[in-house]
Parts: sequence; C-alpha cells; structure tokens
Amino acid sequence: MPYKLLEVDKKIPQRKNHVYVKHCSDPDDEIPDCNTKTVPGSMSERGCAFAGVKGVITGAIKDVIHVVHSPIGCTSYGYGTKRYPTTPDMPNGEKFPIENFNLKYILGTDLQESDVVFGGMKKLKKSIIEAHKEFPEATAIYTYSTCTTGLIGDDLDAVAKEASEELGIQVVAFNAPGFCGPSQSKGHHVGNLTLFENLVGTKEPLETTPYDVNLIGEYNIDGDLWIIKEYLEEMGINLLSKFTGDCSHDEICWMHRAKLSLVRCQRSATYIADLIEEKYGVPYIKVDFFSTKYCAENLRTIGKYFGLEEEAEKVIESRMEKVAPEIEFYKSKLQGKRVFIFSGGPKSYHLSKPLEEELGMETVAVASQFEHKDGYEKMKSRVKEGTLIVDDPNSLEFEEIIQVYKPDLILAGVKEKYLAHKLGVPCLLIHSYENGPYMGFEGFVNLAKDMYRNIYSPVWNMLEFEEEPAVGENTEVQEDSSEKQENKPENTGELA
Amino acid sequence: MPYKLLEVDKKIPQRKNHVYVKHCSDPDDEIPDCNTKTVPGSMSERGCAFAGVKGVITGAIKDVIHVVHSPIGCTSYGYGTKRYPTTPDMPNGEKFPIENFNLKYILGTDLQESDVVFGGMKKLKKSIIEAHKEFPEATAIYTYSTCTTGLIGDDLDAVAKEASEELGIQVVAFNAPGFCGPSQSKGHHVGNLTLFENLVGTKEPLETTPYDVNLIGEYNIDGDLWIIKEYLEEMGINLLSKFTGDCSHDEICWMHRAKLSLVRCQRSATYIADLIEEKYGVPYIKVDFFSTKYCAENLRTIGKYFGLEEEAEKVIESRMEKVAPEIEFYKSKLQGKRVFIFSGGPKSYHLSKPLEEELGMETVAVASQFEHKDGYEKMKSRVKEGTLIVDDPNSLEFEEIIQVYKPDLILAGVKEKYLAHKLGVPCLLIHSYENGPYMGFEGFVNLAKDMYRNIYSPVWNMLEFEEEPAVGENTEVQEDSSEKQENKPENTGELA
Amino acid sequence: MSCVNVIEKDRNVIINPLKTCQPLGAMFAVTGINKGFPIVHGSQGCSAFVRYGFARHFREPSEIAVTALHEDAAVFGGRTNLVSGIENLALRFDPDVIGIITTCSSEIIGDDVYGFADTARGNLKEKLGEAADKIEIIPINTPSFVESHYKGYDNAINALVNHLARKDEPNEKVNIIPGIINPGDIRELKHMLASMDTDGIFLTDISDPFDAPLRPSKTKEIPYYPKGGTTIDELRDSANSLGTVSICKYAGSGATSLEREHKVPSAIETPPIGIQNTDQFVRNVSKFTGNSVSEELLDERGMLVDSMADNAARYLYGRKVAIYGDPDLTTGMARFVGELGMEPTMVCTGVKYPDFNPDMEKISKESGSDIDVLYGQDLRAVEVYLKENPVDLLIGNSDGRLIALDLDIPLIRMGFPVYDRVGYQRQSVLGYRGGLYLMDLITNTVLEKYYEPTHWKLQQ
Amino acid sequence: MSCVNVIEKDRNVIINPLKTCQPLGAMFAVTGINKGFPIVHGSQGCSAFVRYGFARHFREPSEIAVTALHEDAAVFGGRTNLVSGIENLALRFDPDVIGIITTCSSEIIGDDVYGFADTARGNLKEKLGEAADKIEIIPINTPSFVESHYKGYDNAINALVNHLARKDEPNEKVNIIPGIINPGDIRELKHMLASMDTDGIFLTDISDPFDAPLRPSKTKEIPYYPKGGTTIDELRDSANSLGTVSICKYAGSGATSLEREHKVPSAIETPPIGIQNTDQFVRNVSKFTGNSVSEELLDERGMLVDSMADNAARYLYGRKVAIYGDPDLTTGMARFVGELGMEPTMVCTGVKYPDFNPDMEKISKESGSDIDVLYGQDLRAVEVYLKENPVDLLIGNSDGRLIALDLDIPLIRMGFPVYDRVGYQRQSVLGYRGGLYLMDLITNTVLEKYYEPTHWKLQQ
Repeated sequence: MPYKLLEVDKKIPQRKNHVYVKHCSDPDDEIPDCNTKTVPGSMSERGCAFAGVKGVITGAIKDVIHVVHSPIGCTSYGYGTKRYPTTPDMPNGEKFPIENFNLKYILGTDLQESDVVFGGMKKLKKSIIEAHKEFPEATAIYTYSTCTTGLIGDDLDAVAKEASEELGIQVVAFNAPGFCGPSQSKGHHVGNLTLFENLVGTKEPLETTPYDVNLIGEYNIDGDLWIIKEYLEEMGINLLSKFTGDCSHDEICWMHRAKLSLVRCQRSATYIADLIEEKYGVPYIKVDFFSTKYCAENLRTIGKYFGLEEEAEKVIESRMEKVAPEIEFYKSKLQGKRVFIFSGGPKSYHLSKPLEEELGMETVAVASQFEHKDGYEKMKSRVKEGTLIVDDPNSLEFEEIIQVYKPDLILAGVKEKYLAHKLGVPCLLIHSYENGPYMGFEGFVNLAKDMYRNIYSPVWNMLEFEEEPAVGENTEVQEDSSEKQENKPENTGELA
Repeated sequence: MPYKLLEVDKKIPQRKNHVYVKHCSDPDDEIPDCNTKTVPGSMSERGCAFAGVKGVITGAIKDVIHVVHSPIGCTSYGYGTKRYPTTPDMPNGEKFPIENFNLKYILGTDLQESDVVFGGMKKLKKSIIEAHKEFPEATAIYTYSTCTTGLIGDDLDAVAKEASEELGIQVVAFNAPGFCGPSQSKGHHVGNLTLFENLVGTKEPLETTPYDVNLIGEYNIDGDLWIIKEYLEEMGINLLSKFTGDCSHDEICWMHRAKLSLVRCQRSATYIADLIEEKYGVPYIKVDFFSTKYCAENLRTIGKYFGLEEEAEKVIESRMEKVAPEIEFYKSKLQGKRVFIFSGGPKSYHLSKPLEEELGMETVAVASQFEHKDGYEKMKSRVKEGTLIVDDPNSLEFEEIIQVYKPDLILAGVKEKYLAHKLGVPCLLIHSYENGPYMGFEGFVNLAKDMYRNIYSPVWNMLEFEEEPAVGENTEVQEDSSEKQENKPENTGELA
Repeated sequence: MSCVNVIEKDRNVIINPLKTCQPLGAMFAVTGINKGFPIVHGSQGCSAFVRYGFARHFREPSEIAVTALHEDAAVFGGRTNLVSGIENLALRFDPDVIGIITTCSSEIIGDDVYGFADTARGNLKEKLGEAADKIEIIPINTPSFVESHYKGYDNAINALVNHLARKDEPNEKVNIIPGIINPGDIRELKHMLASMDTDGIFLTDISDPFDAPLRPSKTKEIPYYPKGGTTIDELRDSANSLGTVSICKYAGSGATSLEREHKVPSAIETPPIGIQNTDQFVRNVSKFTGNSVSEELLDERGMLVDSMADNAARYLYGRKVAIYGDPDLTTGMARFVGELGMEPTMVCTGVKYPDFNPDMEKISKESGSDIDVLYGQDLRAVEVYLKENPVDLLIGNSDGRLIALDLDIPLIRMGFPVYDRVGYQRQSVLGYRGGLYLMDLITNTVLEKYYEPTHWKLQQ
Repeated sequence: MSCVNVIEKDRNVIINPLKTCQPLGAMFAVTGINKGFPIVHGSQGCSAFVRYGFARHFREPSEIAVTALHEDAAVFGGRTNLVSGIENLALRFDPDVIGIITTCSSEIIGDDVYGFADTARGNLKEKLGEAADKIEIIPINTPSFVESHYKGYDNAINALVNHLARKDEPNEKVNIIPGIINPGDIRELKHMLASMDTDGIFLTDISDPFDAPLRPSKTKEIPYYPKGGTTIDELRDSANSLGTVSICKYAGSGATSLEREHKVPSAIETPPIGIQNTDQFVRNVSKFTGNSVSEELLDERGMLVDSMADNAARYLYGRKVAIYGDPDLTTGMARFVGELGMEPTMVCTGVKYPDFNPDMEKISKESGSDIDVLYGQDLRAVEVYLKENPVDLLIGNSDGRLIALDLDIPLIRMGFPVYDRVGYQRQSVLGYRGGLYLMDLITNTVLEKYYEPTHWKLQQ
C-alpha cells in the first residue's frame, strides 16, 4: 500500500494519491500525483504563477524595471521578497548606479475599478513610459500580467511592443496571471519561454572564450551563486551568462553563445536549457552543488567536459581541506537526527541523501510544493525505504506528519516555520535560508551549522515549566549540552 | 529687611543670613553669608573638596593619569563626570595616543580596612608605579588625598616625590580631602596652589610670540574653550597655556612665559593668576565671554591690550552678523520669562544681566553653591531690585523659591533638574549644559535656544489630564504654540 | 503661519506601494475571531502572499484557506471551488466562523458568493446535521481594485457586525474597532480598559492569534489554532454594548452600522498615540461607561509626561521627522511627534481619505510645523522628497529600510510590516505606555546617531 | 569539557572600577522606604556624588541628607553634626524612617552613631513630644573601606529588618529582597507576584521613589517626596511573612536574620533573569505560598520560549558575549546568554563573593562555553582582555561605553548606571517579560550590527 490516506485527509480522499510511502517492490514510476490543482479550502503552501515568474525567475536580474499590471496587491506582494543579492557589476565592466536595484524597487499600475471596466492598456503604456523616465539607467522593462489583467483581456504584448518602439529599450511582457497552472511552477515555465523568445540570440557577448558556460537556474539565494562562480572561475571557466542570479538583462541575450549550459535548479529552468540546445545546439548538463559530494562530482563532470580535470581537483581539494573537519564535527552532532524536508521544488531530492550520507541524519519525509514527475522520481530514488513522499502537503498533513514521523528538524518555509515551532519542532528556512549561502562546500557547512544550531538551541529543553524539577535540575547539567560545543570548530565561512 | 528667613528655614534660622533680597538702600557689602559650612541634615547641593580639585580643575587635562588615594567610592565617583572634551593635540605637534584620555580613565588605590589600619602609602606607591606601566604615554601622574587618607595621615607628597624620582616623570600630590573647606571651592584653591607650586616655571615653551596668553579658569565644558580659542586665534592671539580645558600638563609648566593671563572662571582660578602675577609679573585681566555683549566687550579689551583692536572688531562683527537675527528671534520668545539661576559658582552673575538685556527675560532669583564674597558682590550688582540672592540653597528652599517666585525656567544642575520638573517647572542644565557650548556668540545662541526649547516644550501644556477639556480642546489650537515657530530661524551652530 | 502643503502623485505608475489590496484587511479581521477562518476566493497567491506577510511580521503561523481558482474558473465560474472549499474547511477545521473573502478574480468573474455560501450551508447541513448550524459563513466583498487593505478591513468588520450582532439585554461593555494594529497594541488597549473597570469587545482581536505562546503541552493540534480572538458570542453581543470606539478613523463602518441598527453610540477617532490622542480615547471610554479614569492610568500618563519633560526639549526639539504608512498610525504619530517638540515635516500615506488632510492641518497648527503631505503616494515619492528635503528621522515600516540606508537617515520602525527587526509586534505604540516606548525608541535613536559622535555630551 | 578560567587582578591600582563603596547601597535601600530618608554621616561629597549618580541613572530627584563633616569633626568627632543633622532632617521633612549611614570618615573618627542616635531621639522627644516616637532612627554601619556597595545594601536591609521586624499575626505575604535593581524590575516582580495571587513585602521598594509620575496637581511639595516605597508597617510585618526570597544572592543577610529571629524561611538565589532562573523564582514563591503558577505567567513564559525558538538559533547561536557588572546581574545574564545559545566567554565582576565562581562553573557546563572569569576586576581589565579576545557583544553599564566605542563592539546596556541612553530604568530584565525585552534588545543589536551590512539577509 504505497499510497496513504492520512487521518486528516479523510474528508478529502483525493489527497491519497499525493501521499506515498517508498516501497522497494513498487514499480519505479509509482510516485505521488503531482502538478495538479490544489484541493480548495485546504491550507496549501503553494503560491501562484505570478509569484513563479517575478518572485523566482526575473526578480534576480539586477538591471531591469518590473511593472506589474495589477490591482495594488500583486505589486505590493511582489516587492523584494526573496534574498537575491546582486553586485553592481555589468558585463561591460561598468557599475549599475543603483545598488541592489532588484531588491529595492517594484512598479505597478495600481488598477482601479474603472480600469477593470474600460481596460488597463493605456494605463500600462503610460506607466511603462513613466517607469523609464524614473529609472533611465535600467536596461529593460519587464511587465507582468496578473489575474485581473488576464481576465479583462489586456494585451500586454501589444503594449510592450509599442512602448519598446517608443522608448528604444526592450520591453518584455510576461503572461502568467496568478490563476494559470496549478502552482508557481507555471510561472517558471512562462518566464523561461518569454525570456528565451524575446532575449536569447538578440545580442552578442563582448568577448568569448572556449570555456564559456551558462549557469542556468541559479538565482544567488543568499549568495549561493557567488560560491559556485568562485569555483568555476578558479577552474578557468567563464560564466558567460547567469540565469538569473546576479545577472544582467544583456547576459540572457547572448546565452546562445555559451559552449555549455549548466542547469542547477532543474525544476524552474530546464525549459530554457532545452530551448537553447534545440535552437542553438548548446548542450546542457544538469548539475547539483548541494553537499560536498554532489558538488565535487559535478565540478569533476564540468572539468572533464572542458579538459580541466586537474583544476577541478584543485578546487575540490582546497575546499575539502577547509570543510572536512567541520563536517566531521557536525556529523557527530547530527547523527541519527530525523529530518523532514519540505522544499518548494527540488531541494527535497538535492538534500535528502547528503543529509543522510554526509551528516548521518535520517530523512523521514520529503515533500515539495510544486515538483513535477521527474522531480518526484529523483526524490524517490534518493530516499530509503519507508520514507514518506508528499506532493503539495497542506497544513493539517504537515501537523500529522510531525505527529507520526516525529522529526527532530524540519526544513521548510516561513509559512510553515512557526506552525512547526508551536508543535515543539525546530524548523529551518530552506527556501531563502537562515545563515546562508548553503550551496557548495562552505555552503554545506553553513547548512549543517544552521541545522545544528536549530536542533541544539537550548530552548528546546525548556519548553515547559516544571513545578517539581528533577532533583538538582537547577544545579545539575545535561550531558548533552555540556558536551555539545566541546570540539566545536572555529567559525569559518560565515557571511552574516 | 534684606535678609529673609524662608518658611522652610524656620527650624534652621541660621539660614536667614544666606538668603538676601536686593534692596537699593542697602550698603554695598550687604550680601548673603557665604563660604561657610552647610547646615547638617539640610539637602545642600554642594560637593566636596576632592570634587573641586579633580572634578573641576585637573579632570580637564588631557595627558595625565589620576590616581585617587581612597576607598573605592571616591575613585568611582571621580570617573569622567564632567563634559570636558579634549583634542589629542599636544604642544609639540604630536598627538596623544589615547582619545579623550581624561574622560576615559580614572585610577585609585581601592583602600581596604588593613590599609586604614596600617597606612596606605606603600599601596599608593605601588599603584603609581603600576599606573605608569599601564599608561606609559601619560605625561605626568596626579594623586589625590581623600577623607580616609587625610584622616589616617598618609603623606602623599612624600610618596609623590619618591615615585617621581623612580619613574622619571612628574608625580604631583593634591591634598584636598573631601572634608576640607565648606565646599568644592576649597578643592579649587588646593588645585591652583598645587599646580602653581609644582608645575609653573618648570618648563619653557617651544616657542613664544608677543601675543601669548594664558586662558585661565576655562575648562572647555561641552566645547566652550574651542569657541573662545577660535576668536582669539583669529585676532592673532596665541593660547600659550590653557588652565585647564583641553590642556596638556606641560602647558601649565610654562604659564610664566605668557604676556597676559585671562581669567575666565574667577571663582576657581583667580588664585593661580594672582600667584603667577606675583611671582613672575604676568598681569591678568578678568574676562567674561558669556553673552554677545560681554563677549564683545572682553574681546575688545583683549584687543586693546595687544593693539589688535581691528582684529577684535572683525571677529565681533562676523559673529554678530551670524547670530543677531537668531538672538532677535529668541528674544521675542523669551521676553518676560522669569528665570531662576542656580549655578555652581559664577554663572549666576555671568548670565543674570545678559538674559535680561539681550533676551528680555526677568531674573527673579540667583543662587550659587560655593561662591565667595566677591562673587556675591558681582551677583548683587548685576541683578535688579527685589531679586532673591541665595547662598548654598537646600532643596526645601529650592521648592519654596519655586512656589514664591514662580519662575518659568530654572538653570541648575542635574540633582535639581528633576525636582524642578516634579513641581512643573522646566529646568536647564547649566553646569555641564544640554546642547552646548554656551560661551561666546554662537554659544549664547545655543543657550537661548535651549532655554526656548525647555520653556516651549509642548509637554508643559499637557501636564494634567482634563476630564472635560475646554470645548474643542482636541480640535482648537493654542495661539501660543501655533505661533511659536513661525519665524524660527534655521538651525545653526548646533553641535549635537 | 505654519501650513500644510498637499502633494499628490503626479504619475500613473506606482513605485514601492504603501498599501495593498482589500483582501489582506479582511483576512486580518477574520483571523481575530476565535475559531475564525478566512477563505479567500481567488488564486493561490492571494492567500500565500498574505500568509507569508503575516508570518514574517507577526512571526506566527496563520491559517488562511483559498479556493485556488484556475483557468477553468475563469471560464465556468468559481462555484465548485468555493462550495467545496467551504465544505473542506468546515469538515476539517471545526470553525465557528468562515469569512468568504472575494478578490479581483472572483469579483470580475462575477461569482455569486452569497448564493454559493447558501449552497455550502445546505451541503454542510446534510453532512453534519445540527452541527452545521453553529458555523457562521459570512461573505465579505473585497474587490482588490477598489481602494486598499483598509477598505477590506472596514468591509470585513462591517460584514461581521451586520451578520452577527443581535440586540439582546444591554451589557456593560465597550466595543473597540482597533484597526490594523499589533498584538501589543491590543494588549495595551485591554490594559487601559481593565484599568477603567471596563470590559471590551474587540472587533476583532488578533492579539492572541498573532502572538501565541509556545507551550506544546497546551497547544491545540490537528487542527492547530491559537487560543483567543473574539468569540462569536462577543460578536453577537456587540449590539448590546454601551458604545463603540473605533480607534481607526478609516474603518468606522462597523461602528456606524451598530449605531444605526442597534442604537449603540459611536466615537470614531485617531488611534490613541501620544498624550492628547490617548486622553481623548480615555474620555470616550469614560463617556460611554461613566467610569472615571483610574489613578493607575493617570500615573502612567504622568510617567510619560515626566519623561517628555526630560527628553523632549533636551534631545528632540526641532528635529525634522518624516512619517509614512497607514493613515491612522501616521496621523497619530505625527501628532505625538509634535507633542515631543519635533517637526513632522513630511507625512506620507498611500491612500486617500478626506479626513486626512484636515487632520494634518490641525497638527501643523498645533506643532507649529509646516507639513508636506504626500497624499495617496508611494515610497518612491518619499525617497525622492527626502533627497531634496533631508530630515533627522524617518518613521515607518520595514519597506523603507533600503531608502533609510541609502540616505543615512535612522529608521524608527512602526506599522506593518516590520520584518528586519524583532519584537515590534509585541510592543504597543498606543496608550501612555506606548508613548513611553515610542519616546524611548526615538530618543535612543537620536542619541546613537546624533550625540554619539560627540560622546561627551552623553556624559550628563 | 567546557571550563572556567578565573583571572584575578594582578595589580594594586584599580582602573575604572566596577564597584563603589558601601554607603551608596545603603542610600539606595533607605530610599526605598516610604518617607524614608538617608542621612550620610560624612563629607558633602558622600551624598552629592550619589545623588548625582541616582539623578543621571533614574532621572529622578533623590533626597539624601548629609552631616557635612569638616576638619573640626576630624578633631573633635562628628557628634554635633550628626545630632543636629538628624534633628534638622526630622523637623523639616516629617520622616518615618531616618537611616544613619556611616562612611570612611565617621568610621575612622570612631563616632558612636548608636549613642548619637539616642541623643537625637531624646532631643526630638523634647521638641516634638509623642510625635517623635513615630520616627525610626536606624544606624547602619557602612565603612567605605570594607567590601563594596553590595555590602552596604546588605547591611542596610539587615539593619532595617533587625531594627523593625516584629513578630505578630502571620500574614500571607512573601518578603522580597530585590537587590540593587531598577524600578522596572520591581514592577515586574510585583506583576509576577500578583499573577500568583501573592502580596509581597519589598525590602525595600524603590520603584515609585525612583520612577514617579510628573503630576503637579498630586505632588507632595515642601517637602517633596514621591509616593510609594515600603511602608514602615510593612517593614515591621516582614517578621510574619510566609517566606523571604532574596533575588540577590549577595544581600541575603536580612533573609537570614528573619529566618533566625522570626522563623521566616528563606530562599537566596540568583535574580530571575532568563527562563530557568525565573522558573526557580516562581517555584520559590509557589513553595512559600502554596499558590500554583498562573496560566498568565505560563503564557508569558511560552511567549519567551516562542521568541527564543525563533531568534536564538537563527541570529544568536554561538556569538561570543562579554558581560561585566554587579555579581548578581552578571550571573543571571550569563545564564540567559547561555540559554539563548550564545557563549558568555567573559564575565567580569568588580567584587569577590565565594559563590560567584561555582555559579560560573555551572553556567559553563550548561552552556558548553568556556568562561574567562575576571574576578574582583575592573573595566580596564575588561578592555585589555577584549583587545586580545574579541567578542560579538558587550553587556554592562554605561561606564563601558568608551571601551565599546573604541573596540567597535556593540554595548547592550544593563545594570547601574546607565546614563547615555534613556528609559532603561523603566525596563525590567527580570521575569519572562524581562527576558523578552532582553532578547529583543540583543537580537536587534545583532541584526543592526552583523546583519545590516548584508541587508538582504533581513529580507526574510
């Protein structure tokens, strides 16, 4: 019985197929139902397609203006929500004049009732022109359809075209209104397609090298990309284009000139890698830089591709020398701790094995908000027998999983964090991180350290007042905490 | 009946002679009794002789170590209490390596019972040697007798001499234990004498000019000295030595080489000017830089002395141009406000007339903690008929004065401030200032501004909850406050 | 004469908004009900973004359901989604109140949420029998393209009152419409009422739901919900109170409805921030209850006065302050800033309400400060203004933090959301004690920024 | 194993002390009595410096008399000064209690303050008749050259209790010896007691005297004194309480005396700072009264736990903290710092008490942090230490501010005195709510200093 109807789902039995317990005798393609509509009235953690395109894909680009064509809410909510830091460095060596421009501003059309009645295209056009006036330094303007503009039928492509001609800079429309598709995943797809169709192949890089790559699906959450960039550059590889962490609009325009694409987040960005391969013949490989093992493996693969094997080994060796003792320490502390990974997309499969193999933890459940079939296949292949795999869990399921699987730690988002706490379980933010970056060798140490901190935070031993404490409670000491930092290594690699 | 027994003094009638109401028919020498012992059990605001020497005189010197020979209290209380900022500039052009050294450290012998029994001289000697080791950059070491060491008879001079020989830097003993003299004034005197006897005439300045002066009795409270220094230097006058604001130990050593001494605080420092004149023939003049009028007058006097009349006029003119409109504004606001000035020493006579003449206020009472006869004579000469003049008022007298004289503002110290507030009267800190400096032209504006701020702080109109506010209280506006900032000039000259 | 200069937005595009859309206000309101659940009739983002926003400000979970509208609903309507959503919610969460909150989508599609609610009620009756009767299902119209989150809040409170309030025996209580404020604020209001021997009915009360203790042994699980919130009985009883004080001037519809329908007198005011506004609140409560103000409150007032006497003239007088945010908090804050002797030289709010500018006129006169009112503006307007017109302090929510950083102006955090510092949701800016908190915060910020460079001035 | 490394002073000279002399502690204690007046038998500086210190920390007036000893007293003794001083004070101020506080001078001179007190009593009897009887005149020996202000506080409380406590009908109260803490702290203790249906007798209570409202219409004038403070009846009644909790481990003599003389059981503990210490305080009160801990307190505890769960691991874990100050506050704070997952790597106190180092051992084991204990040290030692051993945060009084500035380490202000910021005297560091206050303060300081430079990390 690999599919499981949780107690809390008795009234919504359609959830049964989304909840799967890994069993060795199942056929490989037996995985949770996924990428389907959420049950109305359940407390899903999913967001909408607009969040997928602006929040995930385009929000990381450093030099473009975002004009959200919506009533005020979508614009407000689209404001700098993710940890996507950027440098001001532009491909031509100049500096973009506004620091963290992508985090600092969001623009919108603030649609009113009359706009809904009479259409909002004129207002959008005016807004785009004003946006350009306000921020003439921006390289391009991106505009977004939303539920309202989708429903009233505003033609954003037409407005973008007009405005683009008038302003002489590129204006790109993203048509991913909130209601389209079952989750934010639809927005990723629209973002990929739109950027591919409108940008890729429209400009040429200032210079090229034989080692040019596109780093795709890496958004520089809390500085992840900067770590990977360092490794690749040390190996002699040039990041011709990033998609879209710390990237500029123009970089995307010349992605067709890379020798190879590396696809990091395979949920949100394989689309564009496929399209580029198809149209321009640039091959791609899927890469994984979470954990020391995956990171090393993938650097080797890349090194091999470019004949830079030795360089890859050097990077790996230098980093491992630094992180190995720390990982050893954290492993000794995290050994046997039960973890429930509830990621947005692929982190559930990126992390499940490394946490087990490199840190000795036990992955008792994995879940994802918006993964697709391929993601769940990977997830399943990387967890051990008996692990729970859930698609789009809702909050009651979340509670039941905690009750039944008794995790020592949950990796999830801020919406889930405080519910977990109320139930007495530490919860680490895995979407935008706590003290990241979490990628690469040093990042994996950061992750281990944050998990360690969360599990060993003394507060978890003091949850309840004790009328009659154990004899000597106030003087005796718990073995656990007295030992915990005994061999604690010096802090290293911490950015915060 | 010029002497007045306040109601609160019925049980301590000896206070009568300290409380005087100015009357024109009195002989000039009819002034309050002063510089006598305080009535025990009354809440005098006076401090002790140790406070007078370390707190007032020596604490302003930038490059010496202070070793207080006392049980811990005197050392603790002697820690950086006054606003005596210093620059690191030394006379030889070098920088003293520790910023605000005088505010930052105080040292002491922390006497224990055994020291009291067996004597503390050994401990003092050791302490001085350790002090030198701790701060080898210090130019000299000053050590202070206190009640305990006075009573047990430790010979500080002997220890200082020994230590000085051993260390090769000057060690100076100040013998002003807390119990000596009726107030801190005794400490000023001891400080003057000790510095004169031990320092003056022992070194020669690096260079001299025909315009060298000693600025005596100016301690740079909140930057006062820096203002005066600017004026004098603009006139071409060189501050050969300051005593003791922002000064170095060595400056005092060559005070005998000045062409003229200027005595600013005539209570705490005329002593040394007299001694220098007597022994070295350096004449002195008493100066007053509070208010624009006194400041201008005194700059002219100094200018005349050195034949720098035009230069003095230039300074005066340039400053008056700047401050006149502001003073005009504050005068319009302060006109008719009743003020009670309770200074430590001479500010009561420095300020009484300027507040009346330049700002239109009415000085209804003046008082001083530790003035002497000459000070009270000046005080009396500068107040109008009917003004109350009180020597060493205690807290009940302070309350009665408020009840009877109904001041709109009190200038006093932090010990009095909060009592005044509780009685509903604003009180401005006049010892160490609020937003000073208060000296010179710009300083007088600062003072006027601070008085204005205190009187017009909206809180004074809201002291009590009103069950039934005047009709429209919550919507109507008081003429007073609506007008108050109408012509308010731009902020200038504000340091804070 | 001091004067007010109203500066309206001179562009179409909005840049860094100071408002959001109606549904948020309604979700906030319904969360303040004991066992009350919002169900948003819209896309998943409509609940996800708000839950995210609540989580990072309040640092609490919030259970908000959504009907998850998709393309098919755009074509065929959202009936199935809403009806099944209500049922799923009711069957799994045992709610007392379900607030149906519409969005741009459901309003444009034209869904008959009242009819759908009836259908859902019928279905539940079939499934649950009598037990279904205790579940109040209340539609709240909150089209996102009309006004702002404030209107949504006002609509929600009004819908709750209209739906639930029932005339019965008079009680001795005072209804409070708190506006969109923090748990700490509501706790301070409760303290003030208690000090005046008065029971309040909060319409509604998010204090416990958005600031709940972590006590696993006492925690209600599956479904988790926090204790507290206004009970349905209290909501019903609001028709019988001595009066209604709305301390949110811009969300007084509920108060007006109770006055019109049930003769409950109302007072609709600026929130009790600072001395005079708190005095006015106290007088209003006193007027309705006949209870006089307690010595405890007067002492608290006296402590605020005491500290103002100490700090205002010395550290704060004449400093220029720019304030941005919701219209009620900014109005209250601007007045308090004036009471502290500072000058509220710029006040910006993202919405437009006719009372706002007259209030600013009044504050300008009281404080003697010219005020530039950025009316119906956004944070970009604040930034551009401040570049030309520097101030000493900025007061507003965390969305202004990068502006404050770039302009090197200290930001005093107030309002919603505050996510880059901790604990603000537990503090009160209301009442005399809230005034102390604000004054300490402001003064210490001034000391740190403007006095520390000449640190001897802090020597006393 | 984590360990404690005790570092004692290796020089004779003291540099920037972390203690002061006995009389201050006694003045503090007597000020906490309703109509209680200290009279310091010493030089004018002995009262002036302390009044100055109280004024700048508490921002309140303090009425402390002095006998103004001068040279003649050194020769002839201070009899006249003290006797006339007491009379003047008694006749002009209408006191209930006069505490005679000796100093270095009067102790060295060898004044018989007990005899002088008798003389003064006699004189007053002559002048006032019966009315003189109500004035309690209590000598308190506080030689400045023995121990520190702590000892003076302890001596004063002990003298008060020995002089005044009278066995009578049992009451249902708990005596609290609060130590040298802030008005806000005492208010929090009162709140906790009230929440457990317990009346406290504070030995003594400076909360109102050192934090009085400004209400001229209600102010007692000529002489001014604030309301509040422990009444003389309460002091007498302390012999009849259910128990005494001294939350100052180093000022328990009064508790011991009450136990010895009047069989009032005692508990002498570290102050209730943080979770475990507050739990212990609650248990002690519960033990004496039989009242169980209230849901209100448990909820407050739960809110502290809730916030610690949120902030400690994420922002604070592993950060190194140096703490300096009075031994009780530093002990309480060090434990709380450990509870927050931080490392109290250095703890410095200016005095020496035998319990201190064992407490540090315990905290070291609990927190897993090595602790360097600067024992009987001074602020210069802290500075020198920190130059070699940097930390992330410094916790202590304002006297460390220039050190913090020079070393660029943020200073969390706690203890006495705090004079370079405002409002600290009104806050509580005690109790669960005090823990929330401290944690917010610490966390926000960390966010400002260590997170703001990579500000996107605050984006949530």
